[in-house]
Amino acid sequence: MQKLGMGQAVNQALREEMHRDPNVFLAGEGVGVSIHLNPMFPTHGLLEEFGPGRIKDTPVSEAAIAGLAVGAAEAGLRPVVEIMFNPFFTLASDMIVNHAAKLRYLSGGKSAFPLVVRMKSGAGIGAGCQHSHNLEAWVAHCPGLKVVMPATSADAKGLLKSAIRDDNPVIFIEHMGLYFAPMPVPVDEYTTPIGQAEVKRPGTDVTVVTWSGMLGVAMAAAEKLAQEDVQVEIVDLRTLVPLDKETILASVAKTGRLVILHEATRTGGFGGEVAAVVMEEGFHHLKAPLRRVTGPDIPVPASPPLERFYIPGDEQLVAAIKEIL
Amino acid sequence: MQKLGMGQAVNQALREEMHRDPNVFLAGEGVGVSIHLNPMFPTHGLLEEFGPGRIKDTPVSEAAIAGLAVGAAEAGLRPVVEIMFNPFFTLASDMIVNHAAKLRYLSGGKSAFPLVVRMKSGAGIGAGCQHSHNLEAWVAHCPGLKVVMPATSADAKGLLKSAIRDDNPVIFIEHMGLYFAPMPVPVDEYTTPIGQAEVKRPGTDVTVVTWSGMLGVAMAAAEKLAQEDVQVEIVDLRTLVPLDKETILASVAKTGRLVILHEATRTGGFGGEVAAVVMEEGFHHLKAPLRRVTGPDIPVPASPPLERFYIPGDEQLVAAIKEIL
Amino acid sequence: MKISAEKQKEMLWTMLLSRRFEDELVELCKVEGKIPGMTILSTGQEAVGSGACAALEPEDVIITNHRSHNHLLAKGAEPNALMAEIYCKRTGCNKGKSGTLHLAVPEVNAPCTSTVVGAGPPIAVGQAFAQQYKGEQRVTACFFGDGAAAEGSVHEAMNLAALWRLPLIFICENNVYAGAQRHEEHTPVPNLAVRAAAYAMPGETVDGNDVLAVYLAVQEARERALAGEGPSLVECKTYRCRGHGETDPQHYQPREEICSWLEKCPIPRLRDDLIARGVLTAADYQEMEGRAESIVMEAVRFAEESPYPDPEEALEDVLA
Amino acid sequence: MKISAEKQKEMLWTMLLSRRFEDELVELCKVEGKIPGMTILSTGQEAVGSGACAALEPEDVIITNHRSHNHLLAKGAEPNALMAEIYCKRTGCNKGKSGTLHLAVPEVNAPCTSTVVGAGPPIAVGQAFAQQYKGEQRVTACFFGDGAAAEGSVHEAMNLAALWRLPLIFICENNVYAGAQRHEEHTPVPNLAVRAAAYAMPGETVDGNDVLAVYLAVQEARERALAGEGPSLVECKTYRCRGHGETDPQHYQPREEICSWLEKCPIPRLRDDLIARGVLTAADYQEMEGRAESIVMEAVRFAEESPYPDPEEALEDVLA
Ligand SMILES: Cc1ncc(C[n+]2csc(CCOP(=O)(O)OP(=O)(O)O)c2C)c(N)n1
Ligand SMILES: Cc1ncc(C[n+]2csc(CCOP(=O)(O)OP(=O)(O)O)c2C)c(N)n1
Ligand SMILES: [Mg+2]
Ligand SMILES: [Mg+2]
Repeated sequence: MQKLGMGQAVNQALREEMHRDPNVFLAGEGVGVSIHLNPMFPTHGLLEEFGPGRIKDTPVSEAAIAGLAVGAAEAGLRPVVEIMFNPFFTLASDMIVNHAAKLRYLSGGKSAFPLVVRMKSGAGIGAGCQHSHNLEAWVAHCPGLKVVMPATSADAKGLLKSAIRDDNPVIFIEHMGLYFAPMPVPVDEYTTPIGQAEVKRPGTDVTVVTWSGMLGVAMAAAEKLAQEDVQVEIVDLRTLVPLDKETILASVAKTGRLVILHEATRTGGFGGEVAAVVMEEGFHHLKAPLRRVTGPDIPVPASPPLERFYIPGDEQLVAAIKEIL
Repeated sequence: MQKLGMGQAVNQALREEMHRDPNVFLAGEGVGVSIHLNPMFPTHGLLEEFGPGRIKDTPVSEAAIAGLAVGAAEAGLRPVVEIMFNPFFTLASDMIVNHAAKLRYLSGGKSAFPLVVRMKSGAGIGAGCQHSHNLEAWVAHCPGLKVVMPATSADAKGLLKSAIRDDNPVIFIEHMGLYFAPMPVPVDEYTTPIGQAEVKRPGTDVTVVTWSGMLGVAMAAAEKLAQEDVQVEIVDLRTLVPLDKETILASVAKTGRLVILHEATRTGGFGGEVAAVVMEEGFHHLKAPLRRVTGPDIPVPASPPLERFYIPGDEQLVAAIKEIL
Repeated sequence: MKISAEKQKEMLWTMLLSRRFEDELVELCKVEGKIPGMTILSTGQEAVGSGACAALEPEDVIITNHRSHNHLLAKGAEPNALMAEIYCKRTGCNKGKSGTLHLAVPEVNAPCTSTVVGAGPPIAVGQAFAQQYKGEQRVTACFFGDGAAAEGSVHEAMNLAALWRLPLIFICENNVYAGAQRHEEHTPVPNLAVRAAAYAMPGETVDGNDVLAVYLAVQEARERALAGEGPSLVECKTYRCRGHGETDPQHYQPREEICSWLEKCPIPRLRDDLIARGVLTAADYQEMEGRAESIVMEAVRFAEESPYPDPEEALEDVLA
Repeated sequence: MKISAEKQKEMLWTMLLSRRFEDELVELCKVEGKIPGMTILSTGQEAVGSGACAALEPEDVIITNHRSHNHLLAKGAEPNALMAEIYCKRTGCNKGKSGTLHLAVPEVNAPCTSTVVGAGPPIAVGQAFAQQYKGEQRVTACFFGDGAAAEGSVHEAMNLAALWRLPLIFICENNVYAGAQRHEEHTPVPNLAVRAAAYAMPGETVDGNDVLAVYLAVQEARERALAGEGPSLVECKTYRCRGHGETDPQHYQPREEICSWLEKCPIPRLRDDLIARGVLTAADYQEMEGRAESIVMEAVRFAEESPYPDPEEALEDVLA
């Protein structure tokens, strides 16, 4: 096992897939020459290794970047494009939502759009709400897209490799806070299947469903509660679409209690989908009301105490769990 | 009582508010001179009445239209802009989501953005998925926006008047199918408050929560079930944000059963939010699992039999209700 | 004239076929419920698609928009499958998923059509990039309207294509209107070809009712593209003789304007020219008309007799 | 020279103040945790904001971007409230909600700042529209970078502003870089001012390190705007002497390039010129430096001593 931050894990995946398949290319703002001279960042060193023909720095033109991906994917390439921060997805959203996701359907299945859109998400960088705004719920609501949000470096690597090999458009969202947290990653070649959640900690008393940067918060809360003899089971979704209902429902069947934890704002967040699925298909297992622990319904503020207030913490999660025990 | 289609009701609201407040202006593609010479459409006749200074036909530039609204609203006007079809909201989404919704917060409460974005939604016009794609869940997930989706002409008029007077950005979504369905509208001046759901049909056995074009489907199903002695209570949300939890919870407390009905695709739809709220705050009232009746997770197809398959119908709703009775 | 007689007759033929095809649609649209969705026609503008596609090779790619029938027929799309798709039948080229608005015909390298105004150019950038990346000797041509030119996506696409010298031809079909708004209500610039200078690429305004002029401009742009000299912008000035779509009463289009442009119709213009130059006989032309008639009638028959898709087929083709 | 001595000294002053303010930020950024977020400075580019804002009246509006400190100080923003906001303190002009990146100072008609690249121009269209709608005698100036010029929103905004003849001045601050990419990696056009012709508006490229040239160009554009002649594009060629932000090691910027531009620094340039022309004495300049020093020191003291907002204040100011 090597220990890698998520950025490094993404970097390895990109490198390996680019070696494997000459049709894979990268495009985005600063994916080649970057203002970060930092090996912890996902595209570090790729320009040197693959050259400017395959690592394409672009103008600041998110719609064109996304259109590039759509057109090139249809033509048989495997674009991996970067939208720098999640809020800028808005600018690419027509191309992704109305085109990448729909053109296959509109062609009656004749065309395919094997592309990956990588983007950074997450609060905690003090940059405020135009840089930090988790919009995974948007892409999860668009038939034709797959949505991946890894919480560990190992999953990031394996899932990105699967995403690049997938014949469909995949939205791959990286949490910036995880770039600097070294985590074990297998050295041998592997992929991680899209569409499978993973129980990251087994438990019997309550299920916490979470994804991306919030896994660490869930783990910390579970640790604390273990000391009070409460055994938390943590389901890391890893993929929002397609959603692994089986793993969620199996866990809830065991524990009878559910807390959903996500960093995005509450109203309309993807937590609602998880809640609805459980209420539809796991209702009879439930012994208590649901709790959601999420960002409050505000833009992410810049000031450190305000931003900390925004980000859900383990104490909030512990409190929510205790409410329904 | 007059009988108006929703387009006519919107037209009256626009007319009245423009007479009341000289700061109200309209902008959009064809809001003045339109390819529709049809009094059932919302902006019919306004150019003649208010002139080209206040009824602004724009180029095909959704980002500029939305930016126009943001800047003009901050400067003290009350823009009502039109994004022709809901899928084109993508092109305006940066301006609305990262700016209209956030700039007040970013100013520390110094600025206000009293603007309305009107858009048409709904399947049933045979135009396919780039014209029909209900994305209310997107805007409902953005703190700083209010989201209104009327189901009747009377509500459309009263709510649009409130939206124009509101000091916040309001997304106002009209269902095209309702433009041609005459419904009673009070003649005297009135407004309808944003943020209040309405029980459109009282019942005791099951609650159906719905909004916009699906109200008619819910009514038809309730009618059918009444003949089998099942009394359906229909809650028309009217406003998605702020969500009137009280009305939903009161109804579920009475019936103990909940079906959510919306036209948008299922996964990640706003139905999830309703489900989560009920599971958090009304769990102990529930006697049965939830059902969601929604569009399937596909783009809206063009072919009539496929499009009919897409749109949730009263028979599906009846079947879903019977499953949980 | 450096255009072969064959090519000239080909252009006349695809214009004629397209016109006959769409004239039939005009009639079909009058029958309630026969043609679903919004039917949007190219009547009077056929020189643009027919001239441009004649200058392209089969391996070249086109990306088109909501007003696509002429472009697609000129690129060689099979009329039966096209008509059946417009009817939304299962035998349509897109199994009824698309209908008239987003016809995709990858068989003739017309792989995606977007009805989101301005969305074609960024996608065309991707297609042209793939051609460059793979070192292929082919190009992409992208049709968009004068209204579309106001969309930000078109600007981004032109800038990127010019920056990377992609083998891309931007064909702006300036038919005076975008919806109910005239050109001058969309932009203060009379000739959109001046925009090319904003990206240091060549731009040319041609008579869009002169199919030979369109052909020559696109041919030249294609040669530049193949030579690695990057994209070009060709603005074709023409006129939308019918409404935006078939339900548009055209109340805002002056009658005289329509009439004057009908007189400039590109089909008789080329026909008379070819007959005058001895390239074509009146009998040849009659034969062409007859052929178009029978192809279109056969397409209508095929579409009429084809079944609608079964409702559950809606669930297919979302994911690969 | 048609610029009054007062105006010239005002420009020197706001450049100096801005430089001193930002030089302090350079130091503060070295202290871990003191300045949250991404600190983005204008060092060497001050002639753009200072020249432009000097040509504006207090009632004129500016819309700025992520590189805003110089623009805002030149427009008259209060340094204490600005510094406190950069510190993310409760006394900051935006109560800590914004931090350094989206400073909004409606008091001086700098009502919104967006850090979404290219987002300023459409908002400026709205501001200028409101001025036109109300028949006011004032204008809007919008600052954006050379990188931003590649965004579709900028194209849409320019087209609409020109179409409606809005009282708007587009000020493109071309500092050679956008992030780590050089101008020529963003566009094939050496001078972005040529884009103006794409919208039939006047465009001019000026020496962005010559504050008087910037002033004159903006003044002229303002007069056109007030006369109802519509928007203008003023491209100011300058150079980003520091990194994109304070964490950028500038590994991609040639040292000699930076050095050569540091020599063209607009502050000593104007200072020496004013002294040579007898408008200013060395003592006057020293006094200015001292004044800037004490204002900045006071701002730092104010920010340091101010409290952070309470966590729950995060919930305020979302809705009106
Ligand atoms: C993004 C977007 N905005 C608005 C529309 C509605 N719309 C369809 S066609 C059209 C006008 C397009 O004009 P132009 O580009 O000149 O093409 P033409 O119809 O004249 O061929 C508009 C506004 C759309 N389809 N997409
Ligand atoms: C829409 C969007 N895309 C990307 C970014 C990231 N970003 C911030 S500044 C910048 C470069 C901007 O360059 P330019 O417009 O020249 O301004 P400068 O930084 O040189 O002042 C980029 C790409 C952003 N903030 N917004
Ligand atoms: Mg047109
Ligand atoms: Mg720059």
